[in-house]
Amino acid sequence: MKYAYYPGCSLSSTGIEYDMSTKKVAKSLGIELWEIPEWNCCGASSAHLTDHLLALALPARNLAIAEAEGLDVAIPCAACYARCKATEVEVKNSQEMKKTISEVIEREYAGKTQARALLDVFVNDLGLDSISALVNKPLKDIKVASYYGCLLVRPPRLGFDDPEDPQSMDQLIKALGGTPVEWAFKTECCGAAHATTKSDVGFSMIEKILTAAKEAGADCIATACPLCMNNLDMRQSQVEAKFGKNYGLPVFYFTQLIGLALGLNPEELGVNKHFVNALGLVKKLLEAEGRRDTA
Amino acid sequence: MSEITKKIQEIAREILEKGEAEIVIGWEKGTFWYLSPPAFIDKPEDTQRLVWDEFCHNNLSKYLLDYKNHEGKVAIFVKGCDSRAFNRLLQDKQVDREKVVLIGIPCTGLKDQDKAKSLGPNGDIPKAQKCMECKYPTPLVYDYLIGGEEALNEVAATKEAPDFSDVKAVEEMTPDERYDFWTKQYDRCLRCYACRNVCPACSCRECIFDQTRIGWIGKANNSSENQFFALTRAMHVAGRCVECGECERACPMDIPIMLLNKKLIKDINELFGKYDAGIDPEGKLPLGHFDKNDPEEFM
Amino acid sequence: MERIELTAALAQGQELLAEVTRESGVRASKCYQCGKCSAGCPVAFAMDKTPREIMRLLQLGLMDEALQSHTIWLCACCDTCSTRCPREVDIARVMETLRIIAKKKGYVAEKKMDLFHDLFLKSVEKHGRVHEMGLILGFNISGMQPLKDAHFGPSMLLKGKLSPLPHTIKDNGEVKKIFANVRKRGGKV
Amino acid sequence: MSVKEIPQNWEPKILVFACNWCTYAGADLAGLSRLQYPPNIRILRVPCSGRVNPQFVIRAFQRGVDGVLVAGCHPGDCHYVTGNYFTRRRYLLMQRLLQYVGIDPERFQARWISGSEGPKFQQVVNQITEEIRAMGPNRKLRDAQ
Amino acid sequence: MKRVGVFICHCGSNIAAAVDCEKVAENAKSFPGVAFSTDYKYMCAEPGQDLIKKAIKEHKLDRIVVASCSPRMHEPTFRRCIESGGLNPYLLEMANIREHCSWVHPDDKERATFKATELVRMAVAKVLKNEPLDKSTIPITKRALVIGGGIAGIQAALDIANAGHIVDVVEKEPSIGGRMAQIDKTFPTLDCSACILTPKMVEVANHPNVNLITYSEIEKVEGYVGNFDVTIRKKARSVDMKACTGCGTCYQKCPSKVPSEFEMEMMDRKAIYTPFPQAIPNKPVIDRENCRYFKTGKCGVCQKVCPTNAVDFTQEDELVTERYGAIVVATGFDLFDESVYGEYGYGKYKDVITGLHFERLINASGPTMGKIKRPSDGKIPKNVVFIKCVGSRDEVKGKAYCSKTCCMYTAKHATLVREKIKDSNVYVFYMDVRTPGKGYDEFYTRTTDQFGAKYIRGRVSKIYEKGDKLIVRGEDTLLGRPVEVEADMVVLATAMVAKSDAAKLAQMIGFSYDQNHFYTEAHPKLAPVETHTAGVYLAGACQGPKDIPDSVAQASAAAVKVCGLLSKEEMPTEPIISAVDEAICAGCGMCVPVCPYKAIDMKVIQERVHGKTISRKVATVNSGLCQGCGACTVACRSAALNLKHFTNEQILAEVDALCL
Repeated sequence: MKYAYYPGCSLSSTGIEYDMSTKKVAKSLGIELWEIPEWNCCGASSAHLTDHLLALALPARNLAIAEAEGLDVAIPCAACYARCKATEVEVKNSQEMKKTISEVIEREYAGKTQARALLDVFVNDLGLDSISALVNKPLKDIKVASYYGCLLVRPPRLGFDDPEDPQSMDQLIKALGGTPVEWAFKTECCGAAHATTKSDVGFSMIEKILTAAKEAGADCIATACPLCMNNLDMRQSQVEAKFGKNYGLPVFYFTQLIGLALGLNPEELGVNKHFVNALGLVKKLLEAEGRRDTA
Repeated sequence: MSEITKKIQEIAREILEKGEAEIVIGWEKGTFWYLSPPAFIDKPEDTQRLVWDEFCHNNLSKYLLDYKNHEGKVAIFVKGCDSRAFNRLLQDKQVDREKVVLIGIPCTGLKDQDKAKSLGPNGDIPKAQKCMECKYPTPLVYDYLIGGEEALNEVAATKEAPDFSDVKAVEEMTPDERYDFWTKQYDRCLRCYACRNVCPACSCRECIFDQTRIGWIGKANNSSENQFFALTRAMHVAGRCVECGECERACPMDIPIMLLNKKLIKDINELFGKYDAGIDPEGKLPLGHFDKNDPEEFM
Repeated sequence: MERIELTAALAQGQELLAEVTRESGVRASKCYQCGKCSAGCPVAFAMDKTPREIMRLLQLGLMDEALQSHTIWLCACCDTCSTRCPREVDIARVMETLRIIAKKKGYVAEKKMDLFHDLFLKSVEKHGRVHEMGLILGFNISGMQPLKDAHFGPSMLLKGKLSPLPHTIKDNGEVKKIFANVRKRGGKV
Repeated sequence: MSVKEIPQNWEPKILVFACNWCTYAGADLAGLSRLQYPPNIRILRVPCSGRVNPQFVIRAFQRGVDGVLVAGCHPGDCHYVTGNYFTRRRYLLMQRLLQYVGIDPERFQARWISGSEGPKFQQVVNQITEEIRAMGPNRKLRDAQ
Repeated sequence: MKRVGVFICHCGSNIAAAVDCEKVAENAKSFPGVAFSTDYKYMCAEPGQDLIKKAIKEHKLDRIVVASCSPRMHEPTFRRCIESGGLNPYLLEMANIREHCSWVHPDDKERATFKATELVRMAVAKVLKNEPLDKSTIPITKRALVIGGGIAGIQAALDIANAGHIVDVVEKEPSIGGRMAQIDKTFPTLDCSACILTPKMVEVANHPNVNLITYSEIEKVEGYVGNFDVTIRKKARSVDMKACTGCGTCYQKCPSKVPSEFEMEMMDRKAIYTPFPQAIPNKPVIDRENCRYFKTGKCGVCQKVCPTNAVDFTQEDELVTERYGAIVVATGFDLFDESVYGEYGYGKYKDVITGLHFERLINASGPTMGKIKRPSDGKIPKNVVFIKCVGSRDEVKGKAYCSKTCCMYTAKHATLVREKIKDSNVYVFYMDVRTPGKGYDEFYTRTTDQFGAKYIRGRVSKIYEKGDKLIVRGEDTLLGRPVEVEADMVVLATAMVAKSDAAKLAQMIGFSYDQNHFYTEAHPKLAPVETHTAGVYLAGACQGPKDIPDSVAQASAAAVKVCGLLSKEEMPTEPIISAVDEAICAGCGMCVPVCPYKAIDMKVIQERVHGKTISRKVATVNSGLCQGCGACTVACRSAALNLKHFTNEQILAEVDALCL
């Protein structure tokens, strides 16, 4: 299995542990990732609010490079995925758009290369059975709130899972030996950049999600989006302060959870890079493991 | 002998020897080098008469109508257009699929018979008009396939889309010019009905042009009656013509009959949505059903 | 409350409404005002008008009121509204379109949000990628809040999450060309 | 003789195929309402516009009518449920075919006229008669007699 | 030699003022075949008719043309006239020289006269080719079939039976009663549904003219009006209906529990069961899929305990074929599958239920004995939310149409909650309140005013669980504010949809249905209970969403249509129909799909060709079904099909005559 790999800007800075864990896990699972050379920013949430064509053209360059290589693109970041997918679908459905885009990016992109969310690739291409077969440190007794956010599932024509009650990450958690919790905020929006640009609004959106996860009895949250990660992890202490709450909810990229279950070194997965201490939970997990081994 | 000719002889022999069919209809060389008329073979040793070359124009599916009451099985060779004709006959319930063995030949296009005649065997003979616009060079239905599936792909890659430029040229004339154009064409018509006789869409037991007691058409061979014949026939094959071009080839007076048929094909596609006759034997005919949202021009 | 004269409003708004329809591909008349969009909108609590009210303003041609609203800027583009709309109205797309038009007309009700996106795209045009540290610093400085979020800086750097220098890609100016080509086609970048 | 030349005292002759349930009734209503129109049309009553075989239309041109109108119920209102939908398909094609062989579009027309549309019947007949009068006698497709 | 008589009517001065009638009569004398021609002041009056009859005799006329008013006016008159003059009525043609001539060309007598002459010539040309036609009759089987034993079917059956005709009612379920049996109370009167339904069920069961055929389905329908041959599959009940006394011992002892469909799976039934206590017939069936004996071969408890040895495991499905003169289709509706609304969590959250669940919850014989309790924990809900238009008016996830009944039943539910739970709060999320019915709006007004239900205008976007509460999020669109309710229970007003097998039945019988699979009436205003297939009528919600009063009204209307048909011994058929010339027909079947009445079938004929007998297929027209539109005649390229009285030859003759 070989895919072109588009990490996106966040994965080289705030989301660096997503990049680290993706690469580690892919290797362990036997997925070859070919990082698109000199990839550019997809424009994420800013381009489409400014100019429709720009929003389609920026991802197109990356897709075009992958298409020349004959590979589909695996994309960890949910926002990047949504933008790339939008471009793929528009180009596929309109000859005219195909022509325009090729002219703007000065490269050929025919819409043949598909944008794929990394989660989709793991769950549906590789398959849960192949993953669970390799699990040696199951996430036993860990209750995980799978947080999909908006852009993996919406709009439904671009998403790959049910927009109201997606299951792919929950099934993955189960395959890793963990316990997915039932909760209603799986696809509720975290406010994206609002936490930065309009923090009172952004924070209260984050608060609702953290509260719901806590109430659902989760030990941690799993996510597939660096911006969601930022909001739920980095902003968690700010939200706690503002609303006078105490969540202490570690947030993981789903790739990190796979890595942990595969028995990879937590530091190599960047688990030490979170703002909310995640190592505590990992330690608890390893201790429980040890107890089971001795018993 | 060409590779394909060898193969068709072999398969025809095998079919007859095994008794899979009692008669094999294929092509053989005729009186002239540029003719390959149909051959009706019922003995294995006669299969050596069969040929495949660039003049195997006859749409053999039509001959199945002659075997409607035949009890045993008949095997025929089909090019892309012949197979469409076969599907059409199935759709018209004129043949029984169980009673026919179809041997498909992926066709790379035939040569223009008339041009061959005038240019001679060494001339650079162009493709037949119908083949230049053929969308389905490979058989759509068959029991055996000459050359296997690869041949299908090779041939399919050569297909060209019709652009209806000839139809458009007529459409661009003024009404009077068009009338003069067609009058000139149909003034030549002898009403020999050769076009009808070779047409696989003409499957009536009794053609209305033969129904003297109703008097649809006068006996006189004049411009008016000829045009009645032309228009009526065009309407009768509308949505059913498989573009095999046999009518035009059979016409002794070189009337561009396909130019009428293609007009109807073009209009059907534009008015009622994409439709190619003889693709789906179970499908609905353009004039056999309707859509409540058909274009409305008669308000 | 000011009374609206409906026929004049409609006449006045016609042209802009047509632009919204053209650019977004959404006919406002499809909306039957059920409010499901606003009921599910995660940002509705902070809006001055619910998304449904924006659709209503469009239906009546009250374009300025729609374009001057905070709602169109507060929309987080989460697509919940469009996903659940029983009339297949892509409300999120309408918000996006209104925001682009509002900017063109100089109605920017949420200046900071607009600034963020501008800086973001500037960074992309310049470097080919977003330089997150530069973006956040630039945003907070231009937004007159130089110290906001500053406390994250040191730990970020420590965790290797922010690089002080931008990463510029070697693309022979391809990304700049994309921006240029979009502008050539009348893009509002 | 040029096609365009109009002989003196010539009156156009126009054949109307009218379905019994709508257009024929519409023509009756025009009569009941005393709505005048030129006496150039001849109505041939058929049960349904779907009964009108294109061969009848060509035959009429052969025998010397100057224009043909096929008229029936509005789509959706057919007394026989679906007849006029077939009419519509058939004559959309036929109309194009006739024009393709040089018949002027005015010579062959199709219209939906309901039983309550007396005024529409009058208006259609007026319009067609005027159009054809302006064009002169039809000689296309006409037999020698 | 044919001898045509031509009669020109003056219609007083109606024609004569604009047309020179004498001249027309004179002109007609020269037309081929005309043996006699005259004009008269009033042809339709008795002296005029006598004139025609006398001329037939005196001039040995064998065909008649009357030029007068529109045939739509007096064709029947003159047909009767020539019939009493000794001619076949179809040897008449009329030329319409009044509506189509004199009245529209009052100012140009010369040209009007010319036109009248031509119209007469066309009529003469046609009549020369007319053939005598005979009205035939088809016998009518005096027995009606009602498909569906819900309230519509019951009503239709009772009305037909009371008129003295035999009716068979076929019901798919083990008992008649349908949806109405599941409903607790009826709006707007709030009388108990069972109290008004069960007497009707008993009445129909005991009616000497009614045969109930329950637990049975329609397998095949052939034939046509007056003579439908219907094959009915009587599913194996595994209980001998004659021996069973309905004592109920079997289902008390049966060890297999199955969620009860009737109780919306909120309660169990047994594998041998009657759907509800007042079931008719009150005799159980064995649900073989869930029966221990049929699954494992062991058990047989019911058989052992049955005091009359009525349980019979060896019973098999039985096919019976019966002939009916008319059919009433009253198959009812299904409920929309709400699980497509992931945002409402139906199926995931136990306390999100449908209106029909709610009906069972408030029903005294339901799972909670009429106490409103939450399905999840049995607690009495305090805050109840109702959501309307779930599946209705939603072209994306549901149906574009309005289900018509939900506004009223939701108002009823709201009232009942407020009545039964004194400290309750009721919120109804709605888009519109539609109450066009007698007493309906008054009921709605009471719901809000007297019973204090809060109506919130807005569609709900999401429901989620928080602790033991359901959070319902909506917008109050009248306020323009997002709102939230912490509810204990949510009731969805589910759309009414067509039965899942509705299309199959329609195809089997041969009538049309719309894109939602509701059955199509012959005319939306003037033939609302007929289908396009003669002898088949519609009643109830199978034709579209309907409440009980509408269903009952339509059922009675359908019954009248059936009675009208069955009151005759035989039915005349119009002789103007299509006919097949088998010698010409090539059997291509092009005519079949264009026939709106499914009157054309293919049949096999035998013929001798070169000394061999071969068989081939040709088209055949069913004279009971053909209505004479002639669509098939144009579809047939070889003119093997021809429409009598409007033959190809006749129309061509008219065209030719016009141009002489």
